[in-house]
Amino acid sequence: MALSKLLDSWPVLRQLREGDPLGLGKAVQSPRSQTLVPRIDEAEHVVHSICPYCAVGCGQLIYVSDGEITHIEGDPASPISRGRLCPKGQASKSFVQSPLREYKVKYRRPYGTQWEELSLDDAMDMIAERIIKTRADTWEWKTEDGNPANRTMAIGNLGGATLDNEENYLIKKLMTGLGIVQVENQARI
Amino acid sequence: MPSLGTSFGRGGATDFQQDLQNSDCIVIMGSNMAENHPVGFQWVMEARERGAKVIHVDPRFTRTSAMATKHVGIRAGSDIAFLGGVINYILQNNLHFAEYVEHYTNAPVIIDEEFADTEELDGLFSGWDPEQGEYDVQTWMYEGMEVHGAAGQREEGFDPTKGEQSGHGGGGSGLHHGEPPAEDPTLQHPRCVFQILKRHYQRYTPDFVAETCGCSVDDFVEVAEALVQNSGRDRTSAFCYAVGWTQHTVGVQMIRAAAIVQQLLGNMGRPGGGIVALRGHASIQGSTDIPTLYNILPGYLPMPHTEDYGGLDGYIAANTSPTGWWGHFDAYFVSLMKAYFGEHASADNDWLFESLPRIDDDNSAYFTVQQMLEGNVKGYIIAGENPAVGHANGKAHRLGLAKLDWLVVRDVVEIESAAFWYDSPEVESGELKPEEIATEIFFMPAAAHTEKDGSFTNTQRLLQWHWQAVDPKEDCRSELWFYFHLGRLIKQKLEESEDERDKLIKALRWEYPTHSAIREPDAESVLQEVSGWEIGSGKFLSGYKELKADGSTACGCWIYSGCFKEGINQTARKKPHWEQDTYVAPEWAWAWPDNRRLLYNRASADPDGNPWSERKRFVWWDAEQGEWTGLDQPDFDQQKPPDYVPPEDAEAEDAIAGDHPFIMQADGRSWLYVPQGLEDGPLPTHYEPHESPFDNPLYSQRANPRRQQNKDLAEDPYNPVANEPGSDVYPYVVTTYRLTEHHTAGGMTRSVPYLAELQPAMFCEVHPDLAREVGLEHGGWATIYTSRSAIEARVMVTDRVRPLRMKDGRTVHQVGLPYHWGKRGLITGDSANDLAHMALDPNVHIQEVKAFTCGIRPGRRPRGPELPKFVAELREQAHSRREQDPRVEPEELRKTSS
Amino acid sequence: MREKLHPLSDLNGKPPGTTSWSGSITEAGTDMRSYYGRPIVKEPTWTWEIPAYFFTGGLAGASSVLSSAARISGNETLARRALYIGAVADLVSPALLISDLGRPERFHHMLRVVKVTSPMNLGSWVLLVNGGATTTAAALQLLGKWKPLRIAASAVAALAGPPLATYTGVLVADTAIPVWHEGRQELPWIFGASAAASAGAMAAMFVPPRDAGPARRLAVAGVLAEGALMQAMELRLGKIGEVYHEGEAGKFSSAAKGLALAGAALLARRGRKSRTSAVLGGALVCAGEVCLRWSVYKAGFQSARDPKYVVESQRRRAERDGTKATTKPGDNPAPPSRGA
Amino acid sequence: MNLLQELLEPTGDPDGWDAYGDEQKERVGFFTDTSVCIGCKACEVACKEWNLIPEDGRVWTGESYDHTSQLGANTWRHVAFVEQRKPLIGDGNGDGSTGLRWLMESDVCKHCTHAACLDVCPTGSLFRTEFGTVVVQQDICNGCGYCVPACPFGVLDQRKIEATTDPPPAILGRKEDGRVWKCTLCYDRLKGGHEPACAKACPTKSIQFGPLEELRERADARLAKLEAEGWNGAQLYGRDPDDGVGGFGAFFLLLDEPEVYGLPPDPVVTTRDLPEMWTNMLAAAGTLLVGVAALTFLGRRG
Repeated sequence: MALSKLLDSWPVLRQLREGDPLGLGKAVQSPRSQTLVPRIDEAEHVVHSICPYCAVGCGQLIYVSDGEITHIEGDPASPISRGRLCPKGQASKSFVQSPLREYKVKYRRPYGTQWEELSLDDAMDMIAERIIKTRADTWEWKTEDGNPANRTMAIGNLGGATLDNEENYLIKKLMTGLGIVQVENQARI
Repeated sequence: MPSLGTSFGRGGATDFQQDLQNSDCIVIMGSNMAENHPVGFQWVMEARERGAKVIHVDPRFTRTSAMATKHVGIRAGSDIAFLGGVINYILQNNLHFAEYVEHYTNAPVIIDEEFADTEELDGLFSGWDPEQGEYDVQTWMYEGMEVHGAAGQREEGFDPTKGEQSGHGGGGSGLHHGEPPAEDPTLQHPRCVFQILKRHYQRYTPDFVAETCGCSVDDFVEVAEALVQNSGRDRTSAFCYAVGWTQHTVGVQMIRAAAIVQQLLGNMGRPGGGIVALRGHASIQGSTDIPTLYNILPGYLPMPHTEDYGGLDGYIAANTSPTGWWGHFDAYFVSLMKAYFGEHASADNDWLFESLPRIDDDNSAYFTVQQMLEGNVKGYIIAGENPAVGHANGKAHRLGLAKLDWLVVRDVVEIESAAFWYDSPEVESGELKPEEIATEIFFMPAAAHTEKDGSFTNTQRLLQWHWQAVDPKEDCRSELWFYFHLGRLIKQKLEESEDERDKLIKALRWEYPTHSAIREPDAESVLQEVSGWEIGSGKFLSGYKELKADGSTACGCWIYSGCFKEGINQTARKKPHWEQDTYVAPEWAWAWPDNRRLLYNRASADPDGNPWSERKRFVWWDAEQGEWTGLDQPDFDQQKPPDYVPPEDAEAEDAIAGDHPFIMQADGRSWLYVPQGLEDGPLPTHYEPHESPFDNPLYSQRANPRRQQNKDLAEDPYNPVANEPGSDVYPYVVTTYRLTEHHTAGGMTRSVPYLAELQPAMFCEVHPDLAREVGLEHGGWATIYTSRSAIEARVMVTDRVRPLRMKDGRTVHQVGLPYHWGKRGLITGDSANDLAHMALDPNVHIQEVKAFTCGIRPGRRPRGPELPKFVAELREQAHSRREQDPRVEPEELRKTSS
Repeated sequence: MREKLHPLSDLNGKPPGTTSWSGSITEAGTDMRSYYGRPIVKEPTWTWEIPAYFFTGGLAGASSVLSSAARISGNETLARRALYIGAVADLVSPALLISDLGRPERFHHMLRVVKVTSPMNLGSWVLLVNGGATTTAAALQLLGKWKPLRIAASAVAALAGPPLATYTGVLVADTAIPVWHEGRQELPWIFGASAAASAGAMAAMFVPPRDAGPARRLAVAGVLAEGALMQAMELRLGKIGEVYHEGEAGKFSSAAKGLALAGAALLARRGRKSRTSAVLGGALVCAGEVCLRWSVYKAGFQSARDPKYVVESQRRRAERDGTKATTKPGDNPAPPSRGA
Repeated sequence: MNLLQELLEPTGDPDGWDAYGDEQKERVGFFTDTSVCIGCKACEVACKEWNLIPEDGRVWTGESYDHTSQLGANTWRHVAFVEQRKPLIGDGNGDGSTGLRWLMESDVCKHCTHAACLDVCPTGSLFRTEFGTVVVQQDICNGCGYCVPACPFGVLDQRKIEATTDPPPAILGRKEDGRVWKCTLCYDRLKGGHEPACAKACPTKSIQFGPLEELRERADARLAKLEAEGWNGAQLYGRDPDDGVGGFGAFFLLLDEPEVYGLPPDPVVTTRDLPEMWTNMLAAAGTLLVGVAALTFLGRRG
């Protein structure tokens, strides 16, 4: 029984049966080839996104299966990019899954010679403390020539061109609230 | 971009990329569009296939040049000479679009009689103050336009002088109902802008261009002709530029020069026309609209400065323009304060204005670095930027970081700015030793765009929402999460504080709903605050026209107001372009302002409101309906008829006439001549780069007198220039750039295997003649050096970087350097930016990495301690010779003489 | 220069270009007649097992013929020894082939199909038949049982032998490698002759001189024939054939000639009298045949490495037959309809 | 007989394609128009991202901007860069007169109408799909390597690094993948009705995917346009069904001779000469048989 099944699937016989004597086409098609399905058709869900590199603003479709990105390609619906992507945008999946990607907080103590582990919560708390202290130590109400200042010149924040508008909004809002004026980003550069 | 801001009213690209397909001629200059915006470039190719001329003017023959119908090679940094030549060609031959120029630009306006041009003052405009090294702009004004504000020019026109985007054309305070006091419609008056322009550029002849830029007269004329023939009623030309213009000590004026050309040819506000600023980062436009910049608040509202405004009213008055849309400054500002501080901001406490932090003239990134080096900066947070590689003079930045008490670096990979303390050229050379660096460093892994919701604002002012696809792993978090919870923690810790200092932070509205296990803040709730609502009713605002100055509306960024109208996230609209009626596709995402895709589109119709031609119809006046209509949201009061004349007492937008399309400008016109808003002159003038092998062929004033220099900063020495003794140590022009395969400082590409293999090593591009001259071999190694540092690179000997024959018969060689490499990543290499200096453009404080000088020799660079020695020896050699016979820059001479 | 240009070129297995230039890369590109001298066709991925199999396969094929012929002619000793030699060669051959596969565990996929367009596929079937038959015959010979079956098996082997000995010529000829494909007329003959020579020589070593006459004659005849055929092929190959005088192929080719001729001479002059000379001569000839296989094998690699052989041979053919792969303005291409 | 006919007089129809009967789909392919290629390499990356191809080594070659060098097991789209001191258009006076041009061409498997790799594959791993394309079946290939030298374009190669998909068993198997890989024209995507990854990504549509007939017509029109505009060296490569491989399934518009891009000027499917080779072999085999016998019997008499 099983043997006859095996025989049936033997391409040599299929060559004769399926009108492919040379065995160049259908007769030699493998099980995998017969049942092949593109993985984007098997994705659990597709997410509309925007390329993170330059400012052309190409549309991206992100395909996800069990919590992992399985593929990223262009979004044809975008009137700007029409589904096309450059090598960088096309490599977005490899970027977010880069072998060099960091997943853990790293801490370097003063004069330290290597990175140390640190929990995210501790890091957040320590950073908050540093800001509060530095700010208290260096606060200026007035400039030398007696003009209003209401600020600290000892803290700066750099970055934003690669961030979301919402993120930039919170950064500027928080820093302004803290009296930190040295807020800058790549737009300057 | 104060250049576009002062000229047209808004600091953003005036057109959208898809519209380039309608251009009859596209000039790409200061940009390598095919390589750095490949997908946007498809629209240029569409135009080329439709028969448009595509012209690339660039020092190098790039992948863009390869696609262009015409490439003209010019000397890096000579762009204003070239564009000035085009302006002169148009004016001398009377080829301007007369009707457009008369009605839509300030060509007829008569300028103060005190004004003196560079042609009269040997390279300086009137009002130069040698002591301050600044201009007093009073003499640049329109005739009869009073200038107020004790602090002078700074208070005019939206703090034009303080940062890239703040230079909105709100200037012109005191214009009488939007009309300049004196003008001459015939354009004949000797002091009218048109005639001043003519005189200013009269020496920019084709021969001058050829001699200064190193191109041929024929090539120049061909370009000028192409522009002229493809402009007018029936045809339009567009300019595309990028940081190839911005990154100069005259960067803003380069863009201004293009703005003048486009005004004279009548290409603004019309389909297939305009000036397309090509931005290099996903949300670099957004990060200036909603700024992470020191000098402005969201929507280009200037940060208050360190002087006494005499209260809120003073500040409002100083920044309000009686006419044009800047007439509602108070509404924009008060709504922002309500968004920031909620009920804590009230009319009685001046909306907390007096508590706001104040800025100095320059608190920009490069200023901060100098403060670091002097030990004045204790803490620094870096989020998604890599100064150790991406900023000019990387060494200065790395040494600065080593002087901090604490540093937070947020990125997806461990970038050079996080690793400088154990892995950097300085550690290699022994200038930095880990055990001697006191800096406490927190590296915080960031979430990628796939792991968070949010909106990017692309190069055409389009806000596009991206949805989260997967959860960030382990400690990875979004910036939204980091700053929200940081703020929450700080507010928590200061809850009890009675200190006056903490009043503002305690007053900060900081409630945002969070979701998921990690308590990620809801990005849409932030966007809602940005878009704004009516306090009390909570009704979402439909646009900035609804903003009130009485505190009844809250809005985080007035120009973004309406991006959440009707409670719908307009930026998340993804209606496919094939389901939309026009190529404008207005239902894809949302553009500021008010979802207008082509700015100033009122100008696509003639003064009477009819399309200039059938071929170029876009927005026009529908007499039956009594409203403006067309393919796009009209960038004009929809019901204001073309023949509208403002009444005597008209204010704000009502003071703009029906035939004046530039509604952000106080006079409703585009500015050929910028009376206020720019630091270094009302008109672009050719100056040599800060470091250049040449003198200025026009004036004894060699470089931009107003450029920012750090003369006393040991970490930022300059090469001897022009014919100075010692300049022969650094005889070549170097220009830096990007490659398609990589992104800026490389953190997002050198970490990606598929990209690393495509451009795996740092290299320099040199011409065979230069290779022969200094003995470089293709495929071998070269060492490139400046006063700052020396780097090594593989040698690519190619004809694509051509030597240019200059006026004095000298041949100038140019060295091309991509700047993507650093010490981290799958592929590593030396950083080109280590060679660059920190002399800046005065308007926007941007470094000049597109043109400076260097030396080059075969072989690899010295290792370890030998490297700084090598650099120092050459520097001494050059500088000692200069000291024997010091050259004094003209602006210095003037100082001593006065 | 090349090393400088390709510091790591071995890392990703990409052969470096062979052109070097002193001026700019632009200058190089302007009058380039290949892509930076990089190969156009790929070298085979095969390793030493393949030429070794060319030898053993040939040996097996020719031996089974020799054996049957000897039996019919009544030379039992020769018949037996040749049969055993063939059997051994037949057992070694598949081992060599399997160990050369990138996925040895999938060797049986060779029998998944019968493809007349694939010399390697048909070859596998032939090897199966010949190997099966010869080893059966040999086994029965040892056991001295079932004579009829043994005779049948030998007969099958004898018929499958010649194809086995010659198909490898087609195998290499049926590639895009110029020196192989252009040698398609001679290669099966050369491989056949070489097979004959090696079968004869091998038998001459293991059979007492008295009975080894046919083997010696076969060896000598094979060597002479193959020598002549090689000359003919090189003559017709012209420039492409120069690889047979260069590099490793050159060394092997001259070694082949020297060894084979010396061995043949020895066998012819002293093989009948002295057993030692017979063994020595046979060994020399076998060594020569091994070298011959290797020279053909190596010639293919050298021919693939330098693009000029591909370009020049194709340009010459195009010139001759007026064929082409390009459509230039003015040409009127065949209507698309024929395409698909 | 079908077989003989196929061997002796190959028609313009792809070998093995007709076997599909009703399952047969319209033949599709690529038209790669180098006159609009901006050399961005999006195709290389798109291909690798979709087909999960391992990286191909980080080699700075100095060969203009090309550092992947050639097609192989780990690069299925390869962009060639050639800088030349020649004008793009005309004699260098009119438009585009830079005197310089930078040729860029995205190379790929040609999916020949008569494919040598397909013919010589001993296992049936290589096969003609219902779309008329040529694909290596990774569950079949046993790494015999025959197709590698058989391909007149040097497209296929053996993957010599560790297996990324279904690694071989320990006993007989080796650590390395050992199989042969090449462009599948995104067979799986085609089955799902999607266009191949490279064609979808291409920013300027230098890579066009579609029914081959349509592409050929488009190409003819394009060539005519370029001729009218005076482009230098414009020519179609592999468009003509009468060429040595019966026309390419993936053909090109080039701006210089094929060999400049590393392409054979007049490729021929090696199996075209197979009938001749078989007859030849049979003759040789026969001679061997007779010869051996003769020599043996000769001896008995002597």
